[in-house]
Amino acid sequence: FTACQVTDTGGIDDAGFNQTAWKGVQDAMEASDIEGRFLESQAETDYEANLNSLIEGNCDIIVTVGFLMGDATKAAAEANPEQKFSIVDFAYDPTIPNVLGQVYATDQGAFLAGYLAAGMSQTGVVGTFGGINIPPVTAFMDGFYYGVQYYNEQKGTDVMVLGWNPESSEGLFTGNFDSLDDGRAFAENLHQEGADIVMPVAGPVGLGSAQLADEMGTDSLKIIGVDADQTQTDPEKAHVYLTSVLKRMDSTVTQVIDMAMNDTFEGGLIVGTLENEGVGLAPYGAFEDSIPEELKAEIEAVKAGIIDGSIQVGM
Amino acid sequence: MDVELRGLTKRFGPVVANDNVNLHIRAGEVLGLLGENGAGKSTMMNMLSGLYTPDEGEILIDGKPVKFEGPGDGIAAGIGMVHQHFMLVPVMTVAENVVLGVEPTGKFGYLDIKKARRQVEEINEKYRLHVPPDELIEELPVGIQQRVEILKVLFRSADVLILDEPTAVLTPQEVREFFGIVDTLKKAGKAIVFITHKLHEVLEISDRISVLRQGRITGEGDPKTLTESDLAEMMVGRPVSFTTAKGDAKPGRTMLELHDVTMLDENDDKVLDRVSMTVRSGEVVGVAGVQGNGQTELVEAITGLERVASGKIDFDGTDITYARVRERHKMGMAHIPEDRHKSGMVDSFSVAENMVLNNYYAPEYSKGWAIDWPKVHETAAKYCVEFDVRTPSVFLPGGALSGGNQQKMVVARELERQTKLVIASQPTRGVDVGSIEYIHERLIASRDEGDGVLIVSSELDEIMGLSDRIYVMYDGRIVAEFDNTGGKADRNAVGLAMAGSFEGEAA
Amino acid sequence: MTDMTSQATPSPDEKLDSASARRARIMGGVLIALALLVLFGLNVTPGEVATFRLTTPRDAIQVGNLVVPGGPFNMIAAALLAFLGVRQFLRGGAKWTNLSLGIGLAILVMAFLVWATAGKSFSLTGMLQATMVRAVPIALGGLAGVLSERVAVVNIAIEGMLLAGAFTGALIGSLLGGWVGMFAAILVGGGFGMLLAALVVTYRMDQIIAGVVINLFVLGVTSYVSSQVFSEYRHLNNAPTFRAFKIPLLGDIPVIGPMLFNQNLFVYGALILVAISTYYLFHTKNGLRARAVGEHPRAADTLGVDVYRTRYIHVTLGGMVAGFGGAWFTLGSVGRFDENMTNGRGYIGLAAMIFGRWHPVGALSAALIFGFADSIQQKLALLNTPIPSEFLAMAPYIATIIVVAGLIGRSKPPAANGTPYTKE
Amino acid sequence: MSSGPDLKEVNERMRGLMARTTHGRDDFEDLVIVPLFAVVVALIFGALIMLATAVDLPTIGRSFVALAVGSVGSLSAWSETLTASIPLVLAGLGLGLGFRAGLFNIGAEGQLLMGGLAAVVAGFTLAGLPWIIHLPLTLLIGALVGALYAAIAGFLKATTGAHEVISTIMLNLISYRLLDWLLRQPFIQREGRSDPISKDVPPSAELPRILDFIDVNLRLHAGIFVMLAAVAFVYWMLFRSKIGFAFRASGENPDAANYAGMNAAFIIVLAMGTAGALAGLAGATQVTGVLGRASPGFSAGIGFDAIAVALLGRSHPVGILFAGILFGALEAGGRQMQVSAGVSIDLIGIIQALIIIFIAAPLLVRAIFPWGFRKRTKRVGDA
Ligand SMILES: Nc1ncnc2c1ncn2[C@@H]1O[C@H](COP(=O)(O)OP(=O)(O)OP(=O)(O)O)[C@@H](O)[C@H]1O
Ligand SMILES: Nc1ncnc2c1ncn2[C@@H]1O[C@H](COP(=O)(O)OP(=O)(O)OP(=O)(O)O)[C@@H](O)[C@H]1O
Ligand SMILES: [Mg+2]
Ligand SMILES: [Mg+2]
Repeated sequence: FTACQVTDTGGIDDAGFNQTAWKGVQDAMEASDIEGRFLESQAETDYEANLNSLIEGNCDIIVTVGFLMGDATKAAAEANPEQKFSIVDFAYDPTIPNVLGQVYATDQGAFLAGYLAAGMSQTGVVGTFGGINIPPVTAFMDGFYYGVQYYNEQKGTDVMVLGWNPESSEGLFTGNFDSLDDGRAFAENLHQEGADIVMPVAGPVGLGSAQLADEMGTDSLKIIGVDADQTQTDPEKAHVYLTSVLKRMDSTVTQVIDMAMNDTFEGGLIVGTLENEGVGLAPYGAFEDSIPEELKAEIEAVKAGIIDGSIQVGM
Repeated sequence: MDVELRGLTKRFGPVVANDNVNLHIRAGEVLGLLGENGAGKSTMMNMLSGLYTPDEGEILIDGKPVKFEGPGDGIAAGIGMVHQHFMLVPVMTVAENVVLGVEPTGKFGYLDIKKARRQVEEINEKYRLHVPPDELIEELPVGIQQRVEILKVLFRSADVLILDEPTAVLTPQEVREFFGIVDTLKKAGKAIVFITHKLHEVLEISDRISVLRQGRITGEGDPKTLTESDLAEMMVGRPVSFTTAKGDAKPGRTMLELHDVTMLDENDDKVLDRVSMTVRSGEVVGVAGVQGNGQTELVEAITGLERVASGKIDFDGTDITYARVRERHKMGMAHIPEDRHKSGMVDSFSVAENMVLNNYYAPEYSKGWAIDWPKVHETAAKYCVEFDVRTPSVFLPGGALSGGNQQKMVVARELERQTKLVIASQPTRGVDVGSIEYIHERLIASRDEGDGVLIVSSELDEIMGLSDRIYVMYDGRIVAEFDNTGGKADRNAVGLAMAGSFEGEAA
Repeated sequence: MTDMTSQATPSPDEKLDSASARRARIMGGVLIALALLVLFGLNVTPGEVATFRLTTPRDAIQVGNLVVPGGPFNMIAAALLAFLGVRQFLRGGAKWTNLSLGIGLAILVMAFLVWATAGKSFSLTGMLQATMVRAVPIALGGLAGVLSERVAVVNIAIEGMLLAGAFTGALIGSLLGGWVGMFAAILVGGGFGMLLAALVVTYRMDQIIAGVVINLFVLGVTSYVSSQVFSEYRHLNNAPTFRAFKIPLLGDIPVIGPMLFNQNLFVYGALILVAISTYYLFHTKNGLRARAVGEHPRAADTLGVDVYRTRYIHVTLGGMVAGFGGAWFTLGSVGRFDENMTNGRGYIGLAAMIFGRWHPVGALSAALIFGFADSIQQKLALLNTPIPSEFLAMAPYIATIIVVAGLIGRSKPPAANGTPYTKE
Repeated sequence: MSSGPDLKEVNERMRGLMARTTHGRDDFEDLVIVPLFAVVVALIFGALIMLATAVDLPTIGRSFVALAVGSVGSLSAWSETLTASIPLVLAGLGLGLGFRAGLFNIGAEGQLLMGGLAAVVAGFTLAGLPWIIHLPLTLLIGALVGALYAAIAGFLKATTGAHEVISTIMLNLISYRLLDWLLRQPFIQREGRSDPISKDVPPSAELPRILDFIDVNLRLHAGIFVMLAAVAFVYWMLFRSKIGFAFRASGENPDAANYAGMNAAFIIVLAMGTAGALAGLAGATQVTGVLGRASPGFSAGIGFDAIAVALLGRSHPVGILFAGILFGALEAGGRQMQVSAGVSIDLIGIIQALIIIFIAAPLLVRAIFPWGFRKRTKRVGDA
């Protein structure tokens, strides 16, 4: 059995998005004796060619990683109805019989992060920026924003969010998922305008922000990671991450591979939520002790509220 | 100091530029070195100065053989060369140019430009060169640039001075002054090698003369006993006639008329100042002047290569002041440019392509939007035969031809078209005697067919020999006009006008 | 002298059609158009003020915010622009044209900032600090270009040299520490400089092809190693960074302090290198020789200056400067290498060099303009201006084109630039 | 007037002059041996680099097999190779034409983006036309917009002397932003999407796949005919047409071109425009043949690779065709190399660079392999 994966342009070692999805394949390789292969996309134009190369290569399932690969995956799936596909971050409507989409309610996780950030900010200003203005990215930013607003509502504070405005859908975007230097510059910019906690939603770009936080000291700037628990994927800078908004692509990818191996695969959708632990908040790492216990408790309560539907993420 | 060249040989690919030459240069003496273009004079001196390495033979200084790895060694050994083409950096000052390579320095490699200036002034003083040390080279007239070159050599306290065609760009008056400088140097005990094409100069200034032909020394002698025709025969290998045979001009209608044409350079300085002139059909009009007095710009204005700032130009009764270059070509203007390499031809293009460089679009070479290449090749071959352009094939790149043949190629292209007016700028510069005669004949032939011919040349002899009428340019203006029917213009007067001293006399 | 006729009695007041006068008129028109743009395009709601913060709460010396009343400011700006424009029209001259255009553009930028910030605020000091930081690799790239083009070797390979420096800095920095990493980056940059020199001087390869090829090669090698090796051995790509250090006293001066005296090694390094190269090129013996080689190699050769050696040395020096600039990306910024992380900054450096007229200070100034545009754009993205951020991002490039076309179209490279030199 | 001694003799001499010089061994060495050496040496260097990065020998072997198989080893490999080469060749032709005219145009990337986007827009706005009109019109509009975009740089150079290297670099940078912005305009953006992506090109404007009757995954499309036609056209234009003569003359010696009455400004704008048209066409074939839509950065660096292709092809249309196919093959093979041997596709970039080094510096190849070549004689004889 061979599981193949096409990464998005950030690269397989991006300490986040692609790496997490690839971890899913690696986990499956460890659990059951299967072969895993990947192909990195250098540019958006590579998607189709890469998919074609894999179709040639006898893959039992092809996992494509990224919203931007939606069209290419659809075309390949329709041209090769016998081949099983799964795509991270894309849901087809109507569904395609041989494609299983994996999507995540990341706004739920980010909501918690927003709440936490609002509670931890010294300056009363927090910030976020994204890679490209696409739904899987802005979902994080939405959740973060509304989490802060919810905190303000509850506590009567006036914590400000820089870098994203859900109403106008405008904000701060680097325009790419690979320039670490942009990550540093954008975080610096937000910091100059007062933000002391920044959530970069741009894959490896955030590593640049982490570097800045490392230099400035976490009193000045803390980072909230996304996708994976970044204290694990970026261990050298683990101390700057307040927490990470988890998007458990690894677990859904493993799940999908299992389904394909056991012949239970069918087209459709898997949705990761707080409830099924497809999304969540990573442990607080170095800040475990500095986060007040009440705040931790409130976050647990908010989480429960989201799960039971009493708190709406978004307005 | 005593320098001896023994059996020097230098080859450039198949060209043997110097073939086993022997030469003796002595202190306190001027050695005149004569030879046609391409005879190998510059090559020999470049070896002596260390710029080229000889393939065979040796150089002895005071009896001891020396080996130069580069010009630096030559300089160190006391040999200084003033090159035929100025070796000056135009955007740097005189002082910077002079000290380059032997700079006075302070701490941290600091360039002590004050000291350099002082040193320049000292030499200025000593040899009475009068060169302004802080002026940029590009802003100096060529005559002064020439002195900067000499200054450079003196600055390096050279004992042997090689002067490669130093008088080519000077007016007769400047030549006088220059000879004065050479005399001073000789008295100071320097050994001087003086290279030129001009026989009377070499007879005047040299203590000994050597003649070079096709890379070999073909004659040596004492200027007191030799005549100009002796020298010419040694140079060319056969008796030479010094004049072009031509009948009288039969001037017809006005072909070209300039009214108060003014042109500015990029700094808005006037390079042509209210120039007015006429050229009639059936006559040769010469423009004399020392290089850099506006002749280049005059030709650019007439041929449309530069925009004039004011004034009017008429060509055969039509106002062409603002006409494009191509329109002027189409109207029958031919132009032999002053620098064929820079603008007259494309080195990498074949001879055939070069032959149609400025009329490839003509209907006879066209097939729709394409060029009729077989036709072009045929025409090119015809021109090559007619103008004696020596090339094995019309497909050979033009750049592979020798200078004289390149010039004949350009002349063929220009004169074979249907023309009414021929503008020939320095038509024989860098061309051998045989080709010069031929090109001159063709220009006279054009005149006799009824074309107007305008010749711009810094060779006064060429102007005097060909023109029916002569304009003299100085500092962007026409300062004098001479009638030269039957060669009656006064050579001396023309020379004076070239030096700009005419104005004073006329007033 | 009967056959001699004297010519031309001067007629004094003729109208001369000169190129510089035409240009002055065009520039006049441009300036007046800018005035109209400011007047009608950038009009501020009456009463709104633009607030530029000069210090952060953490700074040692506090100064108040710079508060600019938007409406009046932009009226004055428009008036000034109009004045400059009219002046150009009436009596523009060669010297004044460039100066007026420069001043005009500066006024335009200020008016624009005031307009965009009206009713809001942002940290001006932060922006200037970022300007400096973002200018560093461009300035160093430009300087590398200056050094090699001054000896007439066209250097398209700056991009590759920067990238090689970044890569080496990360790799060696991870293994042996930041300082060693930096020196290794300089060496590797110099190595590529020497390679370029060898290809074009010794092997007579076309200079542009050689440059393009080095870029391709470096991109290939670094990307290959990064994906083949770094992805598995993460510790090879985790270098320490040089942090900012504040120069005592000077660093506390408001605005200027953070911008110039509270930066990391690379910023200071860039400034010092620019100063040194200016001194070197224009005030030392070897600088004079280098420039002579770039302008007229044969002349230099006849005076005993070794043209080939001079070219080797300076192109190598240029490579070293670029290698240092490349190290900024990793050791001076994010501490790790990423494929193609220079992202065209070398080409912008090349533009800065041309823009800066082949002068180190010029290149630095041009780089600062790029850096300024870069940082201003990020600020404006936070201010929610109605102008799409893409257009703000474009602005510096458009400005470059305008300036290159209008201001220095005629600026001349070293005369021998791009041509190989053959001794015999 | 032939001073005609003997008409027969003159004819004889003319015939001699018009005999073509035959290609010598030097040409053969330059055109065949040097490139062959270059490829072989570059591959050897590639292997050395793999060794240096701890790739074991069997894997190196497998990767070379994969490289060969993936580029020319099967029908689908050929299909991928040619598909990749189409935009490279088209853009490369434009750049080569520019180089011939003395313009160092770095702007193919931006021209390609603008042309491609225009083609997409033309594609969906003109939907409903029969394909026989729709497709050519779409390609034409792509070419036209590419030409206009390039002509900006040409115009600036012609009127103000602005250096084309700077202005094309800037135009590239501008084009990325412009594309991002345009892709978000409601008129262009796909319905229901918030990210910058265009609507789809309708089938009637698509370049049909020409091998899909064999296998639906064969992506080779009719753009290959566009490419071949462009090669022929550029050849004709450069070496047969009048305007091409002027292009080449101004490229080789602008002073001579000016002297010869060629209008420099016109030539610059036209040459830039033609180069831009070809780059735009590259973009248009890419969106109508491969991508089906425009998204940020859809040029994928083709405009930059094309510089290398043009240089490698020595700015000669036929050379560019082969260089483009070589680059396409390396790209397709490289992908296979990563899939089946796990060696990063970035290795291909190194190999490409090395090939160009060795081809562009024949002196270097001769220095490395002195035995492969005859000793050079200098110039051809003269009079
Ligand atoms: N660098 C070179 N490469 C090839 N051939 C050369 C070179 N320099 C000189 N030659 C050739 O060597 C021969 C001698 O040239 P040289 O310059 O010494 O002549 P010259 O006597 O100084 O002529 P002129 O009067 O024109 O200055 C000519 O055929 C010339 O073409
Ligand atoms: N720099 C150079 N490099 C290579 N070959 C050269 C160079 N200069 C001149 N040549 C070659 O030397 C030969 C003579 O050139 P040159 O123009 O000096 O001729 P010449 O002897 O002065 O001829 P002519 O009498 O026609 O002026 C030609 O074959 C030319 O190609
Ligand atoms: Mg000669
Ligand atoms: Mg000579």
